[in-house]
Order: sequence, then structure tokens, then C-alpha cells
Amino acid sequence: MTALRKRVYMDHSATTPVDGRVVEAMLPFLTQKFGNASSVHTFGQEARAAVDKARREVAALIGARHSEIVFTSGGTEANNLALRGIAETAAPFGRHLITSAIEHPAVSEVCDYLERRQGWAVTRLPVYEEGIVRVEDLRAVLRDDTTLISVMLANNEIGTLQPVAEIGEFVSHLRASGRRHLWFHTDAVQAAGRMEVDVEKLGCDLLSLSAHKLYAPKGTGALYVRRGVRLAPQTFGGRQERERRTGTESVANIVAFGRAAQLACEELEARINVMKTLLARFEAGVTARIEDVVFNGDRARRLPHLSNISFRFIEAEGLLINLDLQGVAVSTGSACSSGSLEPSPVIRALGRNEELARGSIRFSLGKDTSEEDVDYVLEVLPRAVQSLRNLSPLYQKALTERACNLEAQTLTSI
Amino acid sequence: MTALRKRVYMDHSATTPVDGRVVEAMLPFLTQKFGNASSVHTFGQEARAAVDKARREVAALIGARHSEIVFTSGGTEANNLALRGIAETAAPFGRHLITSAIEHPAVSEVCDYLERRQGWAVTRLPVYEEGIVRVEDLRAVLRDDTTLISVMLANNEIGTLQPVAEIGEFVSHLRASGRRHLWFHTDAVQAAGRMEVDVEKLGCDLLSLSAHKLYAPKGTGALYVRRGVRLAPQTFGGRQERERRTGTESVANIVAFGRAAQLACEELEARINVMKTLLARFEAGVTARIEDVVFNGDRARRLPHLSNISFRFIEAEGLLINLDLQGVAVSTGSACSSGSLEPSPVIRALGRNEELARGSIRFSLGKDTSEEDVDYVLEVLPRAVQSLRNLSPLYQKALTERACNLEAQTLTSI
Amino acid sequence: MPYSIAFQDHFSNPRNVGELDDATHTAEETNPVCGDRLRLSLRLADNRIVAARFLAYGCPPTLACGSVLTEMIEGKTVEEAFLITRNDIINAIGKLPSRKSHAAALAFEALRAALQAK
Amino acid sequence: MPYSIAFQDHFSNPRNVGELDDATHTAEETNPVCGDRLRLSLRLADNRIVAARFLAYGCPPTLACGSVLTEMIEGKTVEEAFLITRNDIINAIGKLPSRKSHAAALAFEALRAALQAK
Ligand SMILES: Cc1ncc(COP(=O)(O)O)c(C=O)c1O
Ligand SMILES: Cc1ncc(COP(=O)(O)O)c(C=O)c1O
Ligand code: FES
Ligand code: FES
Repeated sequence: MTALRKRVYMDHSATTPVDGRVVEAMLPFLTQKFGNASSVHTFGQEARAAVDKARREVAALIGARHSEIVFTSGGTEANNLALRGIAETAAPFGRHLITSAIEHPAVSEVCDYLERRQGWAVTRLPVYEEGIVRVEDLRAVLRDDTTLISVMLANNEIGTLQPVAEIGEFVSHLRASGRRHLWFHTDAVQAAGRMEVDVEKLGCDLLSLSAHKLYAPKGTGALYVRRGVRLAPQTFGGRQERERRTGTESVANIVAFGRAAQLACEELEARINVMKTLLARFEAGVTARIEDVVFNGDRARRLPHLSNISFRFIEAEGLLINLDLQGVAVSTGSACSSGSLEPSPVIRALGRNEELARGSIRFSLGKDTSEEDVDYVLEVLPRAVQSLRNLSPLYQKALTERACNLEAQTLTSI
Repeated sequence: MTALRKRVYMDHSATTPVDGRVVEAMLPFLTQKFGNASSVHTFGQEARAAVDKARREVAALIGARHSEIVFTSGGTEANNLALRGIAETAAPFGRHLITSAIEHPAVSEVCDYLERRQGWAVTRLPVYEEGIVRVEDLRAVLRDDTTLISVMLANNEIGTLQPVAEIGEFVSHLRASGRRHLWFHTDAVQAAGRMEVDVEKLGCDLLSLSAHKLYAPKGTGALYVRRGVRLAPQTFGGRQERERRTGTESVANIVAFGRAAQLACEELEARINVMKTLLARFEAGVTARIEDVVFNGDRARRLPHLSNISFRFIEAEGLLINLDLQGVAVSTGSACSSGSLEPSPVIRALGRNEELARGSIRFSLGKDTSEEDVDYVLEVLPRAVQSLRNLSPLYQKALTERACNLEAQTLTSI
Repeated sequence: MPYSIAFQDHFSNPRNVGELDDATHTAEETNPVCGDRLRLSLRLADNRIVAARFLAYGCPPTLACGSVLTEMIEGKTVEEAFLITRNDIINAIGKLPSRKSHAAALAFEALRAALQAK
Repeated sequence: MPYSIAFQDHFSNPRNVGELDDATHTAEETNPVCGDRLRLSLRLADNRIVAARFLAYGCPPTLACGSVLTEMIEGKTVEEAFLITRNDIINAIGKLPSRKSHAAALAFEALRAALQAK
């Protein structure tokens, strides 16, 4: 290890660095054009115009109208606002909601709350070994009092894509056949900027975004609310965001979000290509160099930047720390559930045993990840895994067993 | 009017520019130290350490412990979280709350919501001509089922200081005599950075702050929650902020808030002196140059930077626009209620008639306001007022009446 | 600035401010909801508006509409003046925020009232 | 990095890894809640721990505690080894996050179990 240790960030699903062009766009709104967007004077109107421009840019990223974008303090608030805002509107018509077993806590814990405290019934669709819900399951569990469906577009731990467009189509059919009180939300926080996201093709009523997964600052997000959908506001005190979300607008961050959305639109294809190529290189390298690994989640229907791998016989946090000491940043499960003793519920939902769940690591690439970065990780990772395995009683046991089996085989084959 | 028109910002109660030193502090957390504070690796721990440092700095500004600070997306969310979080905890013990008639909408509208939707009874204390609630009124309306008191520390439209420390003392007495289920919140969004704020001296259980009134970016705030106070979280999905407020921390903005709080601490006295001196100059100038003006709010018990003045015979928005065309930014009422047709409810609460309420303008100075700025405003303001008065039928009528009275007087005095 | 250039011009340099000493027709209208007022005084000669003056109290749109209205009607016959609509006033000022379009209505009413006044 | 320098050192360069072929005492303990495991093998001679080796599966604190424990006990008499507390282990590793202090408990239990094993 030299003084200027190499650092490789492979945790872009947790957060991304702010793009230099985004910083440039937002800076003037901190110091010169610093007005409050609700102020009538020129300072305020400059800020208002900038917020409106950003609203159009974010809308363009997902094929929405600008009036359908509500800025929030992040993906978590967008999810909370969507589910609680609709739950309030929907409750008189029925209190059953359908979601998946692998939602981000910002969705799953709101569902838990609605179940525990607000008298809702919640059905959590299974995801099977591939980590994907099935539309036929959704059809099967739909009830007369189902008023809310929330299924994420892409999972944050394993990157699998959910059949959101198919669910949207199903919901449209139900609507066409006269069902009025059914709303469909999707959490696109991980998907945006990594795949095409188009609210028309998806057929969703609400969709959550977070700026910091898109090379803009943390603490800003947006909720798409389809025109005509009535959302009960969850905070009070101000006329901002057409009264759907109050509080002085975070102008500089919103401008940054807009610029980042614009860049994500323009560069989407190029980014996908880079990430796909590097991810393939990475996965091939891992397969070639490390034994006893299991890739989690469907191999085809997934985001282009993310690999979730279980390393048998070892526990992920040790690997994470070991890699970190060598300058490589990765994560176990989602950042926000780190600190819990439970192995990732997402990996468990795939039917993996506890050992595999505890040994799973998420590698997530970014638009600026280089071949050199990948190669560096491929250099340090096998050593790190091996050194932890050398410590592991599970590994020693397996080695002994294998040796015995081999001997037994050799004996029988004589 | 020259090409490089002078611009004077006199609306610091709406928002402030971000201090250059604050920008400097936050920038590294956008691009280099961009980790998610919940991540275990070094990038994450850098962010975590920075958030913790900022938490200590914000705590120091108000004499709190760092563990008592919950970061939010702004003052609005801090107020909503405080009132709704406590209301949920407090409801089983009683549903009466006491507040003032001049709270910011982020408090008053939550009170309205609790009254309309959650079965609370709300008593709004009057503020009299001086714009200040009276502790004896509070004592008089206290009920056995009063569980929540929310009175702001300083008003945002007229700058008057409320007797929060006295209320805190009263609450302590009640506690000492065995009353356990009573919580006291104060909105210190306008006060912080403009006067000493010390949670021990105030005796409050909860206190709201907003970064953008302190020369840090919009979209970040904090709620002080006294140790031992149980606040029901209002969003779900993450372990952040000790589960009192979820969502990926807005690291760069929080760092900025911390740095701004630190500067506000260090420079408080100097800032107060500058603003007081300039405000006195401004008010003396207005008094000397413009007739028929009424200063709103108590002359002594108020913030050092704010002057709310009613100009008779004219309507404030016209004056605002006129001044804006000459580069001077001021406001009518609070920025967030701009756009409503109603004259400011705060000015009405002082007992002013509709004409005075419609003719009131808020001038709010900042730490970097200069004598030159004040003098420029004193130059353009009298002309602006006069030109609007020349248009006003109310003014023409008053002139005629005065002329008659004068004539009558002259006649009688002969 | 949420207002158009034409608006800003009328607002900053209002035309025909004041009252005519020799007015033949005057009226003062008040919007009962917001309290804005517009006072109009006209001198008619040969069925034609030969002079118009206004005074106004209220929001910027009310002030600007007063100014633009006096410009629009000077020189017009009474019949021509009666043909002016709310929208004509809004167009002359270059669009208003929708929540302020009732300022044009106030100007319109004031004109009608003045024309019908004796 | 939430861990101390001493911790990082033990974690990166664990001491006494493996198993003694000529162990006199061995034990493997599992924390029933989190599933972490620590396997300890000792060679005692003349009532003294002359060699100690460990294997561990689990979180970094479990790995580091295993390493530091073997260093702490080598050369000690059985009686001295029995005097070691959970806190001694934590101090040797330079404090643990409180939610991870049960890793030291696991090391402690493994030591007890090994010393009492036959
Ligand atoms: C799928 C998903 N939803 C929601 C969120 C929460 O968004 P934010 O971090 O902006 O609160 C995240 C980010 O961790 C996510 O990955
Ligand atoms: C007294 C008061 N409380 C609360 C707020 C709301 O804070 P924020 O703008 O951060 O949402 C403001 C700001 O307008 C205020 O002046
Ligand atoms: S506010 Fe009603 S016309 Fe101006
Ligand atoms: S997680 Fe329990 S000891 Fe490591």
C-alpha cells in the first residue's frame, strides 16, 4: 500500500458523486441568484424560473408533464408522500394494497405502518429465485378492495427489473372495465439514469425519483403524480409545489437535479454501454478467479451497473472492510439497513440460505467507472476473499469434507 | 437608471445568500467526499463524520447536545415534525393545544389540521397592538387536557419577540407540580443567528431551525428534541437520525448548515450591532422623509434586522413592484403567503384596519447590508411611495379633507 | 418580475393620472372581495371621450389597467368605448396572472359606470 | 472506517490463524442470535497456554476479537486466563460499537469453553 492509495468507488447504488457540470449549474443559485422562489421580486423570480426549468428537465427524463412533478427532499420522502398521500385518498374505497417482498424500506416500512396502524391489509408478492415478481401472482391476489399497488421498477440490492409496464397494462385494463379507485406507484429511484423510464409506457400513476443516484446532491428527489390524481399532502404551511409539498424550495439542489436529469437523458445510451461492458468484464473476472460464488438475481432482466454476489463461507461485512482497507468501496445490502444484524431480507427473499445471505456483496458501477477500476477490484477481491476464507471454520470444514469426498471417490473409482 | 443598476436585497427574512465560507465548506462534500453517511466504507464514514461535526455545530448554536438535533429538509418540516410527532405522542393524554395568533403557516396550518382532522381543540392567543402574546393569557386558557404549547420565538413578519422563556418557566412550574404530559415547542427559524438562542434558558422541549435564514442553502433545517422527549416519526424507511427522520442525509447541505451555525455563533454580536445601527438609520430616515407611516410591532422587544411599515393610502404589492423595478427587494407579509388576496393576517392580528394591513411592507436587513444600501433605499422609497399616493383615490380624498380641516381651523382661529 | 414589458411601462409611468376639473362623467368602483378601487373621470364632447383620467388603489394590475384603459378610450366615441371588453384590456396590458384577471374586470366596470353616469 | 487502529491491525493481519494439530483443548462457540462462530484450539502444558489458534466466521469484530484473544492468552496460566473479562478483550481491540460488543462476549465464551473442554 503506497501513500497515494488507489480508491475505487463501486457503490453507485448507495450514492453518486455530483457531476462537475451539475455543480457548475447549481453554484450561482447559492450565492448570486439566491432568492426564495416564493418571493415576488426579481431575486425570487429568478429562483422561480430556475425551479420551473428544472421541473421541465426532470419531467423530460421520465416523459411527464412539468406540472406532474413534485419536488421532495429525496426518494424516501417521495415514497412516503406517494403511499401515505394516496392511502389517505384511497382508504374510503378499500384498504388492501399489493407490493413486492423486496421493496426499499422507504416503501416497505410505510406499508408496514399502514398495516399496523391504519387498518390496511398488505399482500407482499414473492419474487422467486430470480428476484422478480410475477404478474399472474398480482392478478391472483387482487381483491375488490385493492386500491393501491406499489412495485419498484428496479431493485436496489440485486438490480432486477420488475414487470412494471405489464402491471401498468393490467391496471389500465381494470380501469377500462370500470374500476376507478386503484392507484399504481413505482419506485424508480434506482432505475432512473440507468435505463429508459417513461411514465406513459409504464402506465403508473406515481413514480419516485432521487437526485443523488443521478450525480446530483443528496437531499432532493421528486414524485411524479399523474395529472388528475389527488394526493393528500403530508405536510402543511405554504403554497409550494401546488400545495402538494410545502417548505421553501431547495433551489440550488433542484437546479442541480434538473441539470443532472438533462445530462442523464442525453448520455443515457453511452452510460449504459460503458457500464454494461465493464460489468461483464467484472463478472467474468470474478467467475474466473473465485470459486464458490453465487450471483444473485436474474441474469438478464436487470440494471446494467450492478452485481450482487454471495461469497460462500464468509460474512460480507468482513469482506467490505477488507476491501475498504484497500481503497475499494462496496456495500452489503442497502446502505440504510447497514447496522442491522439481520442478513439482507432481499437476498433471503430469493430463497437463499442464511450463509449466502450473510455473504452477499453489492458492486455497483457508475458512469465514470474505468476498466482500470474494475481490474484493480479484480486484483484485490480474490485475495480478500481467500484471506477471510482462511479464517473461516465453515471453509475449513468444507475443505475437509471435499478432501474426504475426493478420497472416497478416488477409492470407489479404483 | 443605468445599465448596471444597483441591487439592494432587503428581504433577509425570506432567505439569505449563502456565505462564501459556507460554500467553501460544503463543496468538497459534493464532488470528492460524496459518500452516503449510512455507508460503512471510508467514503461513507467521511460523510458521517462531517454530519456529526455539523450536528455539534448546530447544537452549539442553541446550547443543545448533539444527540438532540434532528436534521430535516427545512423549517417547515421541522415544525410539521414537531407538532405532528408530539401530537401523536400526546393525544392519549389530552387534545388541547395553545398557540399564538401570529405563527408561521408551517405551525398554524398544522394546528388547523389537528383541529379539523384529528379532534384537537386549539386556542390561539391574541397578540395585541404590540404583536406579543401575554403569559397571563396563556395561564388563563390552560386546561387539564392541554398537552401542547407552540409559540414562536420571533415573528417572521414583524420581528416581535415572544415571551418564550417565561412560558418555558411556567411549563417548568407545571412540571414541578406533577404535570407530566405537556410539551412546549418554539419556532426559532427567524430568531437564530439574530439573537441569542439557548434551549436551557428558553425551557422548551422542541425548537425549529432553518438553514437558509442563516446564510446556508435552502432545503435544510433542524429540530431540537430535548433528551427524553418521545417524538413519533412522520416518515418511514431508514435508520437515519436515530429513526426520528428518515431519508439519505443531505450531507453537503448539512455541512453548510453546520458551518453557518458556527459562523453565526462567532459573529452574532457583531452582526447584531451592524444590523441594529443600520435599522435605526433606516427607520429614522423613513420617519423623516415619509408622512403617514405606521411602524408595526413593539418598538423594543423585536429582532434587530426587521422593520415592518404600513404606508397609508397605498397597497403594498404596488410598492414592492415599484421598488423592485429600481433594484430594491422587499416583501409583503411572508413570502410563502404571497399570492393570496388576503391582507396579512399577522398585521390584522395587531388590530390594524384593512388599509394598513394591505399597505404593510417588510424590510429585513442582513449581516452584509451596508450603509450605502440603506441610503439607496431611503432615496428611492419616498419617491416610490409618493408616486403611488399620487395615483390613490384614498390619498386624494385625505388631501381634500385635510385642506378642508385646515381651512376650517384657519377660519375658527381668526 | 411576473409582469410583461407593457405592464411594467404602464405601471412605472402611468398615463392620465388624476382627476379632470371639467369632467362630464365620473365613477368610482370598488371590488367588494379584494377592496381594490378605480376612479375614472371623463370629459365627453360630441359623444366622444376627449379626455380621461384615473386614480387607483390596489394591486399592480389594478393600477396598470387603469392607466391602459385611459389610453384605450381617449378619442373613442361612446359606442366604441362600450365595445371594449375585459379581454381587450388584458391584451393591451399583455396578459395577467389568472388570479389577477379580475383587475381588468374592475377597469371594465368602472368604464361602464362612468359612461352611464350623469 | 468505524474501527480503531488496533482493530484494523488485527483485522488485516490476524494472528494465530488456524488449528493446532496437537491441541489439548478446543471449542467452537456460536452466537445463537447472529450466527457468528469462533473456534479456538489451545495447547496447554504445565497449566500454561503454550499455543493458541483461532478460526472465525462472522462480522469484523468477531474476527478481530478472535485474533486479539489468542495474543492475550498465549503464555498465560489457566488461572490467569480465567481472569480475562469481556471488557479486557474490548480494551485490547480498542473499543467496539455498542451494537457489536457481543462479539467480545463470543470470544470470552469460546475461551471459557475451551479451557473447560477436555
Ligand atoms: C429503491 C430506492 N428507493 C428509495 C431510496 C431512498 O431515496 P433517498 O436516498 O433519496 O432518500 C433509495 C436509496 O437508497 C432506493 O435505492
Ligand atoms: C418563522 C418561520 N418558521 C418557519 C419557516 C419555514 O422554514 P423553511 O423555509 O425552511 O421551510 C419560516 C421561513 O419562511 C419562518 O420564517
Ligand atoms: S387584488 Fe383584486 S383587483 Fe387587485
Ligand atoms: S454480528 Fe454478532 S458477533 Fe458479529
